[in-house]
Amino acid sequence: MEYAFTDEQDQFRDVVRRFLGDRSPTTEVRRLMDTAEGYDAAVWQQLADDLALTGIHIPETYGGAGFGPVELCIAMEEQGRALLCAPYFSSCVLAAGAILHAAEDDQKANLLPAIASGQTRAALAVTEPNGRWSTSGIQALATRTGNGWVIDGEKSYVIDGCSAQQLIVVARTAGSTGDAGLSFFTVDPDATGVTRTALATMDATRKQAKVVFSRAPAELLGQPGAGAEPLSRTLDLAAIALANEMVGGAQALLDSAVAYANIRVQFGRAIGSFQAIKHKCADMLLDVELAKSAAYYAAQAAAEGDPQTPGLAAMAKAAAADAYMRTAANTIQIHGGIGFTWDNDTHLWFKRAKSSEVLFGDPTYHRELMLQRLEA
Amino acid sequence: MEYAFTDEQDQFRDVVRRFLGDRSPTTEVRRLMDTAEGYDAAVWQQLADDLALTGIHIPETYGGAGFGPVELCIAMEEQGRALLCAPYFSSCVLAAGAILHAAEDDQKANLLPAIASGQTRAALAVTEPNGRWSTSGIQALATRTGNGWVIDGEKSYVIDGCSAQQLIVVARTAGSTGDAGLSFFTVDPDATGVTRTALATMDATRKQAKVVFSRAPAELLGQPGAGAEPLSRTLDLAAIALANEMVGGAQALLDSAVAYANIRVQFGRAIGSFQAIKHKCADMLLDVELAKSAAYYAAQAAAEGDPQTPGLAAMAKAAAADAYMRTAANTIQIHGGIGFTWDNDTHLWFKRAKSSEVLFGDPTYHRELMLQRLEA
Amino acid sequence: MSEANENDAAFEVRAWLKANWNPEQSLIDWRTKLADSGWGMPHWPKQWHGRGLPVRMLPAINDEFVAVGAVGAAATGPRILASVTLLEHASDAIKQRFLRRIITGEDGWCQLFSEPGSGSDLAGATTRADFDGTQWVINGQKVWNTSAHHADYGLLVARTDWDAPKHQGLSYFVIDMRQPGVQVLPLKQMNGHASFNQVFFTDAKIPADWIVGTKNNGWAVAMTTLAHERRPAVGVAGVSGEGRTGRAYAEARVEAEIANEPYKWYPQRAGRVDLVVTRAKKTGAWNDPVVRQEIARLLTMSRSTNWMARRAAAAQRIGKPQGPEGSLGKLAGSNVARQASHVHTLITGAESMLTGHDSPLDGIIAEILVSVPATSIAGGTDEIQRNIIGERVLGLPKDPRSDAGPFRDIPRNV
Amino acid sequence: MSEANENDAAFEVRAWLKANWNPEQSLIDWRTKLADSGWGMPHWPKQWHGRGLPVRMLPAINDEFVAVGAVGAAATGPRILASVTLLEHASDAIKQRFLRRIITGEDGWCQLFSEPGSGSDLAGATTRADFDGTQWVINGQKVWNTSAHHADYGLLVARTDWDAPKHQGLSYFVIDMRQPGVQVLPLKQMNGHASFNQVFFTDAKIPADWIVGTKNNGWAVAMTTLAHERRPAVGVAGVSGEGRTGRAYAEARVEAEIANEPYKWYPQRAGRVDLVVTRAKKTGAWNDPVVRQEIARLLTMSRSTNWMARRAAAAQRIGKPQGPEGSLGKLAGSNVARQASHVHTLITGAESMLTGHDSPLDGIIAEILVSVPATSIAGGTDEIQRNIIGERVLGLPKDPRSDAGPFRDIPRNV
Repeated sequence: MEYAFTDEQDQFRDVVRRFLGDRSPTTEVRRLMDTAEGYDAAVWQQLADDLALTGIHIPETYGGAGFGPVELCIAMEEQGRALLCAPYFSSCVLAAGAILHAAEDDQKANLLPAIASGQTRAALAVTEPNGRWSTSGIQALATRTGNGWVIDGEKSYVIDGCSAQQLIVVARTAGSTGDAGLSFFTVDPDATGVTRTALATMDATRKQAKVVFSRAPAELLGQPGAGAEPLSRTLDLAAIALANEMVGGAQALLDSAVAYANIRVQFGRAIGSFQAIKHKCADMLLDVELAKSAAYYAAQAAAEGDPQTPGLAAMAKAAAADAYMRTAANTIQIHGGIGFTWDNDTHLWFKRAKSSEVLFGDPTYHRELMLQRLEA
Repeated sequence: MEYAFTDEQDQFRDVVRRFLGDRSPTTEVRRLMDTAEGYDAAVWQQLADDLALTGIHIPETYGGAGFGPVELCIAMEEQGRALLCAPYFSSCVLAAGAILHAAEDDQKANLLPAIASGQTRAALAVTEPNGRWSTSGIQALATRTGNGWVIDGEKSYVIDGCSAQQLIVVARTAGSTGDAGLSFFTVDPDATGVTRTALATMDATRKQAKVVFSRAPAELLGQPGAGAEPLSRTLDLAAIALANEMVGGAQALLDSAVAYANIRVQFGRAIGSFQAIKHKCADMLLDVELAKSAAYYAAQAAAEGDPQTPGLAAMAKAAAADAYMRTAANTIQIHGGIGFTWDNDTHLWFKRAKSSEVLFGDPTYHRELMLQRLEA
Repeated sequence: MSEANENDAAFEVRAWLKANWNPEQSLIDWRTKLADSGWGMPHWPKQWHGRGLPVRMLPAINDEFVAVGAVGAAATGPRILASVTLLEHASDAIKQRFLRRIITGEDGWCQLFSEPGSGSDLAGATTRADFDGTQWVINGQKVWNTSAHHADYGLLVARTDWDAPKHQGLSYFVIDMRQPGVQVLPLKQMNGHASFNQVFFTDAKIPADWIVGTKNNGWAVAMTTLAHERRPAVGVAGVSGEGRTGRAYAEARVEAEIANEPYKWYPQRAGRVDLVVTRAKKTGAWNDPVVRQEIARLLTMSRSTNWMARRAAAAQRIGKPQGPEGSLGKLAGSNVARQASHVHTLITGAESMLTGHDSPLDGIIAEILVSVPATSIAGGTDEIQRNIIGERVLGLPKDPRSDAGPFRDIPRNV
Repeated sequence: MSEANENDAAFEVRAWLKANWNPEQSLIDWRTKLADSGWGMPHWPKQWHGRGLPVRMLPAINDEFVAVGAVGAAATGPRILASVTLLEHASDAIKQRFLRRIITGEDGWCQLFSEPGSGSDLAGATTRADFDGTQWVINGQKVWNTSAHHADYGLLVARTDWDAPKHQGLSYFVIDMRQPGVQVLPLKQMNGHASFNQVFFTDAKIPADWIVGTKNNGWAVAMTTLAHERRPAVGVAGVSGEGRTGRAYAEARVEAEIANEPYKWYPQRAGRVDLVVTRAKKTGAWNDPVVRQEIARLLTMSRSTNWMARRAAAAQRIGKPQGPEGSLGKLAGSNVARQASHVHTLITGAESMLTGHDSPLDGIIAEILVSVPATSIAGGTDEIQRNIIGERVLGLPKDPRSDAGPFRDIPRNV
């Protein structure tokens, strides 16, 4: 197992960081979070054209850059650090991941190049209003018709669901339960029978939607009824990517807390010279470093096809979520009153942290998952 | 509900504290913990004769002082503070409690005066080597014979079981499970069929024994098969008393940590002037004060016959156990290396804290119990 | 003396209320009667619109107000802080000018202590008051000023001597908020509310004799205000206008709504422990043994904190003075709020990502999650509470000072 | 240069081992050969019983020792700390006298730094060294001295100037432990072990020239020792005597048993995470969802700590220097140990009250529970680690000093 990034990976990170430092300052984040679509089309195109980020982990055969989970996670970590407002996670990680894991080769060839080039922004619809993260929560029905399939049901928490140009939907055949009977479908969001409603999200930098399907026409992706395994792999990759995004955000918070502790003076001293603050910062660094270790290790395991990847994904997600939330709360605390104001940037990350904490299941859920998987 | 101790209760506490300060310094604790019986007969007699502690909560009809749970808990708190080595908890709280709750009036009149006077040291045998704290763990069998009962089985964690002159045993009739079929018995520990073995306890200040019964002759206490309810009430009182003992111990630790932080100099300053130590002490005080609040409230509830007492007992036990362990660990930490040595007294309380943490069930067990009971 | 007898006082006020209370009068008319009679603030001195009665009589008097449904004086919130401070430290001229209008509610007040550069370190204030020969000229900025946008007057702490040690160069003023040199701007918080203000002073003016206490003794005066801020208000509250018909009630409702607006999210900030069990049963989390442990922890913390406060109150009742132990309750409240926020997240699951109408209980849950971080900061950070507990309750030595000597030379925020 | 080539060195040592290694010789005979040939410490300078080879070659050389089953030099534990310090700072006369016997194992060593009055604050040592005209006279007390009861010589830090600032009045000495003025007493710990000693000096003597480095420069020398204490030992370990037949092996086993005795409880101190899953399955706690959460937390902490260390090591391999980041690992280890102790208690239940043979795994579980508290103290408390991380890793400002100026005037323990 590799524990250090290669020089090439470090350089790649530098390029991404510089780009995002330039294009995603918090003034931009604040501007975009107030828009309905929540991203800047020009920046998105640059992500695709100049940095090739949108297809970083998609094989070259399908129009991608052909790198793997480690590079994808570097891109995610840097986006988490900069709090980039873009449909990257939804389209490039979730939707592209679903297609990579679930689709037939010809379908991949058909769908992935447009995602890799940033031309198509796709979204993945799995979870439903019941908020259950396991397959038991999936109730949407897929019914075979004369010339294809239709879907009936309701999806929620669909990231960038309103702005997506393509929906990847997981639904089940009537009478099936649990992992059985699940299939992936592509759905045109503009088709009749599809109604999308924006959700009011606490984290305004990441949009979500409720999508109602009423005999919405759908195209099967991959084999019918064989969706559980690719769904599981898609969610593992998503958990690892999200964990890396989270540690990037946590590092940004830590940096801002330390910087503030260095300049803020109370009682004639920089507050960072008080052990109450200094030791809190030390604990925050440890927290972030441990979460990074788990997130990096999981990405590396995924890259190497380690069979322990599912357990490691759950561990990384739980560790990053806890560390991110603690770091966010502590960063507000170190900033004092000003840290609780709207004009201070801390709350932007705090809300991303809170949202990411429960997305795909909270740390409790992932810890249990981890034990089941590492045991197996 | 009363939230303040009365003047009389404060005076009573002062008397007990002065007595124990005089008779139970840690030199005495260290001497007694190395003895097999683990108590000083002269001090025991004084506890009974001079302070009337041994029967403090036993009704005057049965030779006691006729006070209630609040005064009993004051006595326990002070004993926890001084780490008194004596069979008080075993005989006066557990065994006397069992008799008070389970026995018929004539049996109480027969048994309690000798306990109240300190003449008889009794012990309660409930838990078995399986270590389960609920009634499902009780497997010892009580069988009716021609002229009474015999008991077969094995009890463990019997506090002061080796030195006790009388055993109160809970056993079940063949074929019964759970709360059904349980009865209380008195057993002469010197009778044939009773074998007692001292357990090697981490906390040497509180002795425990394993007791094996092999057709041991027993006398029924109270109604046959009706033991579950008095057992539950006995254990509630024990939990409340133990919680008060624990907060007394925690306060003693906190006092020693603060005293040491005030005198220990490093880097040219008393270590208590460093926020790392000062804030830890502040958190310890809060921890102890909250645990005391729960322990006192539960004692008061028991005194007033509040129907919420069982839930409050579980809450008090869990809160005190967590606070005691944290306080003990922090007290070692504040003392630094010296706090980890045998000659420093901190470990005496640390080991009592660890032992009390699991006795009658750990905080996890009691938190669940609390929720079930407060809900009901 | 008959005045010292609760029964007599109750009898007297009952008769007075019978003669004077009438819900159809205007609030200002009614409170003018309260000020004239002294029944609005019966524990104030007779010469200052009170009756010189002991504080312990207030509950009995209040009972009479409640019995007839009478509204109390306007001296609540910032007004009460102003009145206790002025009563204790101000000149007769100031008392004469302001106290009566505090009772009647004609003037609104606010507190002007905290600054962007001095939060935990209140005494590090750098807003300056310079005497120009005829009046004080104020320059600087204050922050976290509740109700400043409705206030007519402010309680201002400003620096009048830059060469004295920091606690000895501050003075305490009354300032007219309705003047060109005072600008009040709302301060929006991360939970979307804007319940505080920032106040900017640009050559704002204060008459020479509107100083409270003596020059450079402002820190001692501010201590009076702060002590009362941490204490439950004392007075005759009477009834609220809620659910009652009559002109005085209607006006009281409007007054209360304005006064309470900044505090609407405070219950959420404290964690809303009251909602936990019901919510857990509704979402099914109640059946999850892991969540149950966290709920049990929360209830234990919350109830113990409540009992700890009652223990302290009971100790006070039997004669022990209130001490810095209040910091224990404050610190415990932070822990409770944090754990409550955690538990609400566990219970709420995916819906924790939502806000506003999409969030459970019409946004209350979301508001808890984004308001709790204020608990451990507002009114003195957890770190400051731990200092107070360590030093004043446990008697541990202070940190060596880095802020001794002339204020001018102490490092401070730029 | 041929010496700089691993293959050549391996080839050379292989031939030498073939000619000289024989398990039936005595350990002292064998190590005399190691010292004579330089193969015992091949990275030491040629004039000091080494071969002047680069450290990176040691693994290849060690492989050859292992291949033929040869035992390594005696320079392990306290001896290695002595040797690296002497090599870097001592006079040739001292090197001449001691280094060879460190390799052969004829002399045992111990470290004499910590004192009852200076634990975290090592530089606050008050053990005094006074020069009486011909030799140094030592008075004072040291503590936490592993292996002092077996040591022939000690590495002593003592104060030689009381008017200098505290770091500038210390000197570093070699002291003969076998003399009347030195008394070594065991120090029993709360877990029943006595793996440390207290050392009392009463007019103990040190020859004038047994000073290491220059007078009053002892702190810098001590830094060398401490840096190596925190670093994995570097050398040619060879094989242990375990499970092998032959005189040298038998003697090595005896040596190792004595050397390792103080460290027997160290795995328990770290929490024995390795036992958790097996134990949980055995007691049934594995099926308890609440305990499972705690186990998962522990495994996450433990593995992440391991990965964090590997990340640091990998970063070093590609050229970044080892820094104070070691404090992160130390602090993480405390958290892991504490959580492990908690989890073992949850898993073990009632049996947590027992010790010795009555405790599970013949007392191992009890030993965990009463040993873990040492983790966050020994080798630098958690508080010291947080200072190091805050100041040296994150760059936060230091606390104002209270220990500047002449040592004589600094408040200290009496």
